[in-house]
Amino acid sequence: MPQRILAQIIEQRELTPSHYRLRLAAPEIAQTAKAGQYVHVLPRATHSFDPLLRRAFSIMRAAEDAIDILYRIEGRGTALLARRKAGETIDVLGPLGLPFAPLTTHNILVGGGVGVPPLVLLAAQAVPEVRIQALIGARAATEIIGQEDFRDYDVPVEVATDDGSAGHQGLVTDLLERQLSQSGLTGQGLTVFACGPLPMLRVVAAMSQRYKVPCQVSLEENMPCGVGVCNGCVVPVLGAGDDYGNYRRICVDGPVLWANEVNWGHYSGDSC
Amino acid sequence: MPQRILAQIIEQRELTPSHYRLRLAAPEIAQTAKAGQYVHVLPRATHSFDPLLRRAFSIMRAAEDAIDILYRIEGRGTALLARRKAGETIDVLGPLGLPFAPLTTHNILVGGGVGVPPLVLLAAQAVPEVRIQALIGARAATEIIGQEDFRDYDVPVEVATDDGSAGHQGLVTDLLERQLSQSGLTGQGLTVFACGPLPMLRVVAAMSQRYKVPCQVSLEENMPCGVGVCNGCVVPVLGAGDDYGNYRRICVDGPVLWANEVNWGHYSGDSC
Amino acid sequence: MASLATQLGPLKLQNPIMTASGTFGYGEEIANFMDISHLGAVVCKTVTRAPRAGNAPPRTCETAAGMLNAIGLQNVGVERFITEKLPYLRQFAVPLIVNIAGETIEDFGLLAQALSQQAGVAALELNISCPNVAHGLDFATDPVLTEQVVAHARAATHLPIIAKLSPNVTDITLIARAAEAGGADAVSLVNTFVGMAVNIHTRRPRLSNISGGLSGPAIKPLALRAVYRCAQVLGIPLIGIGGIMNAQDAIEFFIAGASAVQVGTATFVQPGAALEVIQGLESYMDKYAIASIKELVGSIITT
Amino acid sequence: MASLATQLGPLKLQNPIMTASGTFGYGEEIANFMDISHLGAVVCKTVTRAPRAGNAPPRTCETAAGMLNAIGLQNVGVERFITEKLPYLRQFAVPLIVNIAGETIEDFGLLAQALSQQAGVAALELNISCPNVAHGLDFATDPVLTEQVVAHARAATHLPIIAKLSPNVTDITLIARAAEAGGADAVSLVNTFVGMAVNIHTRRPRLSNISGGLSGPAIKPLALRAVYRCAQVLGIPLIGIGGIMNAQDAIEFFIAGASAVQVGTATFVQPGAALEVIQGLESYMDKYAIASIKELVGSIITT
Ligand SMILES: Cc1cc2nc3c(=O)[nH]c(=O)nc-3n(C[C@H](O)[C@H](O)[C@H](O)COP(=O)(O)OP(=O)(O)OC[C@H]3O[C@@H](n4cnc5c(N)ncnc54)[C@H](O)[C@@H]3O)c2cc1C
Ligand SMILES: Cc1cc2nc3c(=O)[nH]c(=O)nc-3n(C[C@H](O)[C@H](O)[C@H](O)COP(=O)(O)OP(=O)(O)OC[C@H]3O[C@@H](n4cnc5c(N)ncnc54)[C@H](O)[C@@H]3O)c2cc1C
Ligand SMILES: Cc1cc2nc3c(=O)[nH]c(=O)nc-3n(C[C@H](O)[C@H](O)[C@H](O)COP(=O)(O)O)c2cc1C
Ligand SMILES: Cc1cc2nc3c(=O)[nH]c(=O)nc-3n(C[C@H](O)[C@H](O)[C@H](O)COP(=O)(O)O)c2cc1C
Ligand code: FES
Ligand code: FES
Repeated sequence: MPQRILAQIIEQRELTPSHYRLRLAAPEIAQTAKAGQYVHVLPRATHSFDPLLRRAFSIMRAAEDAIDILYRIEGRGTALLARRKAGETIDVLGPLGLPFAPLTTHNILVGGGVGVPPLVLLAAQAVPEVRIQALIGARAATEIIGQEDFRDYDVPVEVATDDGSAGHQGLVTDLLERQLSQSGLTGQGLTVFACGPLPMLRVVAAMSQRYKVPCQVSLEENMPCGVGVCNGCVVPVLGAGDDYGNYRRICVDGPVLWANEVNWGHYSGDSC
Repeated sequence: MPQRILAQIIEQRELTPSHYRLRLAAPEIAQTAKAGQYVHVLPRATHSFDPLLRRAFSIMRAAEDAIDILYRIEGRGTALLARRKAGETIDVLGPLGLPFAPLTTHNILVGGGVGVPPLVLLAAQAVPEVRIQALIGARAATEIIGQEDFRDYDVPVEVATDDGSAGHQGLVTDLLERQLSQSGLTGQGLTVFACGPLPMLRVVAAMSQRYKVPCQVSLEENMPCGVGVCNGCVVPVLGAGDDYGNYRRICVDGPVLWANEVNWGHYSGDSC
Repeated sequence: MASLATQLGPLKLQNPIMTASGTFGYGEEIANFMDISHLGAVVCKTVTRAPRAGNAPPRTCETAAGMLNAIGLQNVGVERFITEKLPYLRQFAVPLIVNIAGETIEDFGLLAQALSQQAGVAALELNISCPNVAHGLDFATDPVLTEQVVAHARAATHLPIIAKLSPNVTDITLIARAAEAGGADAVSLVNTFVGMAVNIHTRRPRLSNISGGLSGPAIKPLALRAVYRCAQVLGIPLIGIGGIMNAQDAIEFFIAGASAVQVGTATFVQPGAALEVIQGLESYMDKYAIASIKELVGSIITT
Repeated sequence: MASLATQLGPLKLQNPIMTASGTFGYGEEIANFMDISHLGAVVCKTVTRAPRAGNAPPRTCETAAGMLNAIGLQNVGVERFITEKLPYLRQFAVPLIVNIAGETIEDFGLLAQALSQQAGVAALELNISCPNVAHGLDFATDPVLTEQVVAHARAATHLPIIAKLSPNVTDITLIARAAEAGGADAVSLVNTFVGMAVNIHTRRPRLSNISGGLSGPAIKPLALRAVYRCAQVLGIPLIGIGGIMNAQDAIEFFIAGASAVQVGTATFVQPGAALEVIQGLESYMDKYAIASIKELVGSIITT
């Protein structure tokens, strides 16, 4: 059950001038959160109505009655969030959304930019029996997210950067292609879990389909409510969709969908 | 010349849960500010447009390249201002407005509530020759403003509180009546300077007129711009008014007016 | 304790706070966050004759102290509404106002008829003012059509009828009077204002539908003025809508002449917003010793 | 360096950023905060035939991301404007657009005539859309009157004429086309939206005039939509106005079809706001290698 809580900020850590990791005291959320779920955070003061709406962030860590989120400064909301200091409280709704499907025997986690956080929690919540390979894409070495977290969970990591300042110079999907073509695990209980920018997800989805590997993607849309009442956050799906047509609300019926459910051809994903 | 500066907060001191004294590093303003002038402060973050406009606060102290303002939490703007912490910067325009007229041989300063701050600066900027008596009105002992400041400047102070928790139980205008009726100074270079709630100013103005003592009042109106371009902050005056009719813009042609210039009968002063 | 009971023509409410159509779904989700039975009434998402898929995403976009939406009346259609949604909503001890929209006058009549036969429907709100579908604004921008559509629905049902009007007009009092003439028991003001936003990096509109409806605090002063003006000329009760985030906002609408209010966008920010409004309203009435909400309605002093 | 030069019919501007009427006074005060000669043009406070005292205070009130004003066209009247204000404004090397308002069609003609004879007046903006005076909105809510008043002013002056329109209408394109038919060289969109606010403690309106005009960021999406729609149907240039706080906002208006913009309420917050918009616009054009502002105007992609 999602809760609305006023969570105290335990730590606001600046990772780069535009990346922050925020730890919040939120026992109600920490104790039930599952990988892939998110929190909906109100960055503004109650005395201001601008920016008006909450912002969604994946839960990256849920332990010791606290949750971590990791965010990049994108616009006004994240800029305001970055000004909040330890000790202050912040209005948080969560955990929201449907989590990732259970891990299978073999798993490849593909994260791009600030898409890595939910995959970190997925690795953290894994039982020891499953095998996981993490692939991380970033613009540059300084912006690689989650590498140490994965190492802490003994998950092997490969990295790709746009500028070649760390790991493979190129796209994270190059790494995925290599894994899929070399591993020989397709059809043997292998699943791909991906979160990142839409162009990356498109390629991951197509590649997984080509290799006939089941693939889950975590999607983004503007989310006014996060609880399923506004119908604002829909993405086009193949087949039945939700109650309301050929669209599915990713706030409650996502953000994680099976890649083969998404109607990629009708999904432009321009968001505001 | 008014300046727009990004002033660093030197100190944000909580006097009561609803009264704060803010010290700002603002050499350009501190060096030229005269008693009765004010600063126009933007309480919100630049990433938010709500509340939209600046808020006016009288300059209470101008020394050592810093200015002090003292404010009470009234609404959204002051609530946001109170959340700002030392070290942060804040957007300030000032000094604005016309100052008080020069002090005369004898002077009575009448301040109610958060109307006291400009009178404190008036006392601070006085030459030693002039004689000053300060009268302060407050709801209760805990809300008395400026008493210690006046003492630092060797200005005698009398206090009135609504609840009698300090000084005279009753109105500050009771104290003024006593001064005017007993001092025998009317007509002998005595001037009254007043700032406070409108009902108080009405009484002060009427009383001063009755005793034929010149009186200056510092007025309040909603002030969108503070620099004279919106015509939003007008009060009705007798006679010519400003350029624009029987009204005067108190942001630039005030906030201090001679009490006998104000058209009290047409001045409702409801502000939003 | 102050009495919050209010009346919209034949419709009696325990308090004057309801949810706004399209911001409450069909209740299933919000029930996790508040006890719906404490509301004055619930208004569910617009129902149309046929199911509607709605507009392509992006459907929403935040603006200064507001948001644009172009959902496009996505809904399951009246048949599935009756079989799948109504049974759930019926269980709450709170009046259900079903919001309906049609493309033609006949659509409104057929919907009104179909819903009148269902248990648990307390009233109908006619959405003649949706800016996000083709011809959505045709009715509420024309007094003649407004009167006709209301009269047609009136003839088709015994239920109380509320006409939901658009603020995108030169003189809303003309439309409100037309709704009254057509037999509406109340009017609700306002639906959203048509607006748009542009992404300066892609040079594309931020909504796939190009334009959308503006809601939230940004529109409150405009909505309040519409309510005030209509309150001067109408003989039927008004429901105020637009930017109500808290009790203070709601109280402004009551003073300006609204007999009830709807909470819309605020629910997106706080799923329990409508209940917080009720609590704040009670405190205010206690503080000012206002015995009944009826004393507050239209009590504005303009002299 | 990108070229910011733009043209409004016969009126050539070094850049497309101007001040909005009523938010710049007659220039005397703002000159302390910025070099006025860097602007594209200045538009001064509305001038009427006789001096006007304006409305009683309170005249303004803040709302969510916006403000209401009911100044009531306080001004010195055209005679004193010419003798006392014009000489000051004339000294800047920047086109002066004088904004005029009348109660009758004849008033507009007489004002146009009187101002045409003065050196230093580059164009006239007809304020047919002030919501805060009796009959202020009569013209801009009626296409026939709009065409008549513009045509009458047209006949009375050789100066370029800009018609400033009201957003408080059902279909602003009808009014804009009427202004074009009357001979306007450009239209400016929009004046303020009529709104109100109530003090819940006194139960009084927060403005002495009861209602006022809403400006600021809150209205930007609505103003932008008005510009976009009119840009689809007009043959004359448009000036965008409404909630422009920074260069990003201005760029949205250019993309939607405005050839120039006016900065209003933003000047209250930052007296130098208009110059900051110019600087931000230059950076944006450099970043995207846009050689001329003309490439940007109306470049919205809706496919
Ligand atoms: C389920 C879910 C989980 C998420 N998890 C995370 C997470 O863990 N970490 C994270 O960082 N984010 C996450 N996000 C994304 C996050 O919600 C958004 O980044 C956030 O809402 C942005 O809010 P904002 O107010 O800062 O930006 P907004 O106000 O939305 O504005 C975005 C900014 O981008 C600018 N912009 C748009 N297009 C361009 C362009 N082409 N070039 C340059 N600038 C442009 C706009 O001008 C604007 O300033 C998640 C989203 C969802 C839906
Ligand atoms: C020249 C000048 C100098 C000033 N100097 C000072 C100074 O030195 N110190 C100082 O503290 N202030 C000073 N002020 C006043 C100060 O500007 C205001 O207090 C401030 O602007 C309030 O801003 P706000 O955003 O907090 O309140 P606003 O947003 O303006 O709201 C005021 C609040 O009061 C509430 N309210 C209104 N009426 C009632 C009522 N009857 N009962 C209960 N609540 C009500 C409203 O709901 C609202 O929340 C000065 C003003 C001027 C013009
Ligand atoms: C996302 C969204 C969807 C809406 N859908 C509907 C709808 O289906 N039918 C309707 O009559 N009004 C709809 N509205 C309008 C609201 O009911 C309400 O009139 C409007 O949002 C103004 O109120 P607010 O500012 O409190 O949100 C919708 C509003 C929003 C924001
Ligand atoms: C205080 C104030 C006074 C105004 N006075 C006038 C006026 O005299 N004439 C006029 O044509 N417009 C007037 N306007 C309207 C502005 O020129 C502009 O159209 C409107 O404020 C919207 O732009 P903004 O949101 O940038 O302020 C006034 C606006 C404000 C806020
Ligand atoms: S964000 Fe409102 S339905 Fe998904
Ligand atoms: S506050 Fe704008 S003229 Fe005084």
